Amino acid sequence: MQMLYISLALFLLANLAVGMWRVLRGPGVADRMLAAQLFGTTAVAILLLLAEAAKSNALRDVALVFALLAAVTAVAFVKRAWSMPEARDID
Amino acid sequence: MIDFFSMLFLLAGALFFLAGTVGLLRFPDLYTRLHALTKADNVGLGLMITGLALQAESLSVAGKLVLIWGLVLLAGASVAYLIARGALLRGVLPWKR
Amino acid sequence: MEALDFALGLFDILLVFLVLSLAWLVMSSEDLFRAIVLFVAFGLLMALVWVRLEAPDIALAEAAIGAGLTGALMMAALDRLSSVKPIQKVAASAQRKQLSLSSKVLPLIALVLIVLGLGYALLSLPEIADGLTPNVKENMAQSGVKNPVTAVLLNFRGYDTLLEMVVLLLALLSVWSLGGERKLSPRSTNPILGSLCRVLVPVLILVSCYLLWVGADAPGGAFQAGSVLGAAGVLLLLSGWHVEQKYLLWPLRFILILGSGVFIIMAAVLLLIQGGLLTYPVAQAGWMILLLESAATLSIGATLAALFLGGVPKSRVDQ
Amino acid sequence: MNSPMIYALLGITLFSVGLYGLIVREHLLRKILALNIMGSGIFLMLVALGKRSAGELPDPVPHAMVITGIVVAVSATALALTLMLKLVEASGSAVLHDAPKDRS
Amino acid sequence: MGDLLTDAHWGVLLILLPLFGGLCSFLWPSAVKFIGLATVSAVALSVVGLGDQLLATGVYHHAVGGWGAPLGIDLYADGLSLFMLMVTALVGLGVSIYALDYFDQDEARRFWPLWLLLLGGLNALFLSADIFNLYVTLEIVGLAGVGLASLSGGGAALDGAMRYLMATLLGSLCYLLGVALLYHSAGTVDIPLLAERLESTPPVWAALGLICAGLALKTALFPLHFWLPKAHASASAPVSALLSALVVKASFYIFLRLWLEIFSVRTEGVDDLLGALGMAAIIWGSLQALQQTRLKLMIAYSTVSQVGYLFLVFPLAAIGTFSAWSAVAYLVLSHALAKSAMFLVAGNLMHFGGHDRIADLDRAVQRLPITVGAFALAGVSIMGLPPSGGFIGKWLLLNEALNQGRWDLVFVMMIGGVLAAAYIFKVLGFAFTQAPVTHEPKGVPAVMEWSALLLAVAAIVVGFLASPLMLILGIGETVELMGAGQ
Repeated sequence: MQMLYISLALFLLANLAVGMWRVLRGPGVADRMLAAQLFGTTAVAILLLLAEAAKSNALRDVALVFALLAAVTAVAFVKRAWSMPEARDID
Repeated sequence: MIDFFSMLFLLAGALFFLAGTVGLLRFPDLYTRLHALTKADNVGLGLMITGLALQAESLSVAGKLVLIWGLVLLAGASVAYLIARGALLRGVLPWKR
Repeated sequence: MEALDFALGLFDILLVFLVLSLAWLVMSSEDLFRAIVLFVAFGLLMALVWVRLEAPDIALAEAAIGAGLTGALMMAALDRLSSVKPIQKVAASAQRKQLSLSSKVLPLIALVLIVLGLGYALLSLPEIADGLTPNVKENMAQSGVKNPVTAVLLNFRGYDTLLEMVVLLLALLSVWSLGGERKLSPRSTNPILGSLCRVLVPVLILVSCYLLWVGADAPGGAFQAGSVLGAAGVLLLLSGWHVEQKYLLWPLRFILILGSGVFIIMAAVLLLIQGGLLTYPVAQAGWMILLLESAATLSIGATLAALFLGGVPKSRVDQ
Repeated sequence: MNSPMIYALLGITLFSVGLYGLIVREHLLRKILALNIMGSGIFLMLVALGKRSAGELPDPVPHAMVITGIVVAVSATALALTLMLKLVEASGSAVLHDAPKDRS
Repeated sequence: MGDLLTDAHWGVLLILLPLFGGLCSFLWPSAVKFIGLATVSAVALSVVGLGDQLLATGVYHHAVGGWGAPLGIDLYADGLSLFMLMVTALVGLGVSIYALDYFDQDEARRFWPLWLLLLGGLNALFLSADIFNLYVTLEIVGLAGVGLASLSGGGAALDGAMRYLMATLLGSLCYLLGVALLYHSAGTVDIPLLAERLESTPPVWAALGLICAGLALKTALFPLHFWLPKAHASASAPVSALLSALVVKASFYIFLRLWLEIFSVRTEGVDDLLGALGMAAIIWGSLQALQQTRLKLMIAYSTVSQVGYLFLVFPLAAIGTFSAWSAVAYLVLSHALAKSAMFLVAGNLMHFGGHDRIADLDRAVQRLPITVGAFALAGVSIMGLPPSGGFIGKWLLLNEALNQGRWDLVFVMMIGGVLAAAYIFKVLGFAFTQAPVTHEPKGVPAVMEWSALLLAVAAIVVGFLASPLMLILGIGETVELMGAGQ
C-alpha cells in the first residue's frame, strides 16, 4: 500500500504541474482563480495520501487547515478580484 | 479485501483528478472549465477519501477525513457559484458552438 | 523499499522543480494578479515541502499564512491599488525602456554567482550534525509540554517569542498610524457568501481551539491557532461583519495587547518569584504555557485580522 | 546528495531569485513578493539543514525559529502593503523613483 | 543577600519596563505623555542602577528561563553594552522631553507607543548575547523605525519610510541567512559559544559576508547608504533624531560586537575593505552635505559621513590596541548626542520659519539664540574641535592612525574635518545674514529650545569625562582583551 500512496501522490503532483499552465495562460482573472482552486484540492489529496503513508495524524490536521484556508483565500479572491478592471495587468 | 477496495477507490479518484485537469486545459470557456474542474475534483477527492477512510485506524480519523471532504465540497461549490455569477455579471459570455 | 525511496526521490525532485519555477514566474510575470495567484500556489507547495522535511508544525503555519492570509492580504492590496489609481501605463512604459539588456544581465550573473557561492558553502558543511537536538531531548521532561517545538517556542526560547509578539504589535501600530480610519465593509448581500461564512467561521474557531489544545503534545500551538483565528476574522470582515463602535475602542485594543501583555507580566512575576526571566517552576510550567498560548492566540488572531483591514477599524453605522 | 541537501540548495536558490527580483523589478508589490520569497528560502535552508541529525527526529530549534519568522514575515508584509497604498495615494506611483546617482 | 540595589535585575527591567510602558500607552491614549515620560525616566534610572551594579560586580549575566546557552538565551552586559544603554537613555530622555511639546495630541498618541517599544527593542538588543535573539530585536527596531519615519505623513515621508522599510527588511534577511549558516556550522546561536566553536570554513565566510552586508545596509555604510538621506530628512524632527542617533548605531553595535567576539581572527582583507568604504563614506557624505540646500538633508548626509568614521576602526584595530576601540565608542556617543541635537534644532527652525532652506534662515541667531547656540555646540563636536566628545573620539582615532603610519586614513580624517567645518559654518553664516524673503515667524516653545541645547551641551561635556567613561568601557574587558590579543 505504501508504494501506492506515494506513487499516487507523485501522480497528483504531476497533475498539478500540468494545471499550472492554466494559471499562466489565463486568459481571465476567473480562470486563474479556478486553477488555484484546483491547486488547493489537489494539495489536500496529496497531503492525505502522505499522511496515510506515514500514519501521521498531524498531517491530516495540515490537510484540514489547508481545506479551510483555501476556502478563505478563494472568498478573498472572489470578493476582491471582480472589482478590478481587466486592464490592471500592468507592472 | 479492504485493501483491494480502497486501492480501487484511490485509483478511481486519481482518474477523476486527471479528468478534471484535462477538462481545465481543454474545455473552451470558463463555464465548462468550471464544470469540469469542480465536479471532477470533488468527486475525485471524495473517492480518494473513501479509499483512505477504509484504511483508517480509528473512527475519529475517518471522521476527520469526511469533515475535510465536506469542507472542500462546500467551499468548492460556493466558490464555483461566486466565480460563475461574477463572470456572468461582468458579461463573460458562455461558449456557443 | 528501494522503489519507495525512488518514488519519494522523484516526488522531491518534482516538488523542488515546481517551487523553483513558481518563484521564478512570480518574479517574472508582468501581470500582478497572476503573480499573486502564483505566489499563493508557491505557498501551497511550500507547505508540502515542510511536510517532506518532517516539519508539520511549520506546515500548519505555512498552510494558514503562506497559502492563505498572505494571499488574501496581497489581493486586498492589489484591489485597493487599482481603486486608488486605475492604470499607470505611462510610467510603466517608461520603466520598461529603462530595463536595458545590461541592467538585466548583470543581476542575473550576480544571482548565479551567489547561488554557486552559497551552494559551495552549504555543501562543505558536515554531513551529520545534531544541532541542539540532544539538549532539547535532555530537557524535555522539565519543559512542561511534550511537543519539542512548543517547548522551544514557549519555554527554552520563550524570550524570543515574547519579543516576536511585540514585533507583531509594532506592525499593527505602524499600520494604524499610517492607514487612518477604515470603515468596516457593508454587509454582503450575497446569500451564498453568507451561508458559507456561517459554516466556515465556527469551524475555523473550533479548529483554532483544537490546534491550541493539541499544541502541547502534537504539532500545533499558539501561532498556528492564531493564524487560523485570524483567517476567521478575515472571513468575517469580507462578509461585512457588524461590530459596534464601543467594542472597537478599548476592548479591541485590550485583545490586541493581551498576548504580549500577559507575556510581560508573566515574565515579571516569574522574575520576582523564581529569580529569573521566564523561569517556570517545573510543576506549573504546563498550565503557565497554556495560559500564555491562549492569550497569544487571541492576540495573533485579532492582529492578523486588523492588519488585513489596514487601518483603525471604524463601525460603519456610526455617524 | 540526499534530499535535505536538495531542499537546502533550493532554499538558497529561492533567496537569490528573490534578491534578483527585488533589485530588477520596479513595482513595489513585486518587491514585497520578492522579500517574501527570499524569506521562504532562508526558512527552507534553516530547516532542511536541521534534518542532518543522526537521531530519528529533526532538530526542533530551527522549526521554532521559522514559525515565529513566518508570523513576523506576514506582519511586515502587511505593513509594507499599507505603506505602499499610502505612497500611491500621495504620489500616484507604485514605483520608487530614484535619481540615478542615489542608486549607487 | 547583599545590597538590594546591586542584586536587582536592572538589565531585565531595562527590557520589560519600556515594553510594558508601550503597551500601556497604547491602551490609554489620553495619558500617553505621562506614561511615556515616566517610562523613559524609569529606564534612565535603571541604566544608572545597572551601571552601579556593573562597577561593583563586573559583567551582568542572566540565563533566561534558567536554561543557559546553548539551549536557552543569555542576557549579557559588559562595558560596551552599558555604554550603548547610556547613550540610548541620554538621547532618549532629551528627545522625549522635546517631543512633549513638538507633537499635537493626535500625533503624540501615535508617537509614544512606537517610541517606547523601540526603546525596549534597543535595550534588548544591547543586552543580548544570542545572534538569533539579536535578529528579533533588529526586527523590532526596524519596524518601529519605519512606523516612526512615516509618522508625519505626506509624500516625502512615505517615500522615505518605504525606502527605509525595503532596506531594513533586506538587511534583516541577509543577517538571518548568516545566522542560519552559523547555527548549522556550530550548533549554537550563543555568541561566546560561537567564538569557541567556529572554524575558518566556507560557510563561516559566507555568513560573515552576509552578516556584514546586512548590517552595513542597516548602518547605511557607503555605498549602501542610498535609503538614509530621504528617510531621515523627511521624518519629523524627534524621529529623525532617534533614527540618526540611535537606530543606526544599534546595527553598528551588533557589527562591532560580532567583530570583536566572533569574526576578529578570520578577517584577512575584510577590515581593509571596510576601512576603504568608511573613507569613501566620509568624503562622499561630506561633499553631499555641503551641496544640500535644505538643512535636514544636510544633517542626514552628515550622518552618512560620520558613520564612515566608525568604520575606520576596523583596519586600525587589526594591529591596534584598546584606544582604537574606545575611540569608536566615543565617536558613537558624541555623534549620537550632537546629531540628535542638530535634528532637534532643525525641527525648531522649521517650526519657527515653516521651512528648512539653509539660504533663508534669516537672522535666526537673533530670534532663536538658544537654538542656534545648540547648533553651534553640536557642530563643534561634529567637526571634532576641542573641547568636545567628537574631538576625543577623533583624536584617539587619529593618534592610532599616526602610530601605525596609516597616512591615507589620517589624510581622509583631516579632509573630513575641513568639509564638516565648511557645511556647518555655511549654516551658521546664513543664520547671521538677512534673507530676501521675510516670513511670518512662529514662536518656539522653550522646552523644545532647551532640550536641544541640553543634548548639544552634553555632546561637549562628554569631552571632559574621558576617564570615567573609559573606566565604564573597560568593564568586562571585552574591548581591551580583544585589542591586546591581536
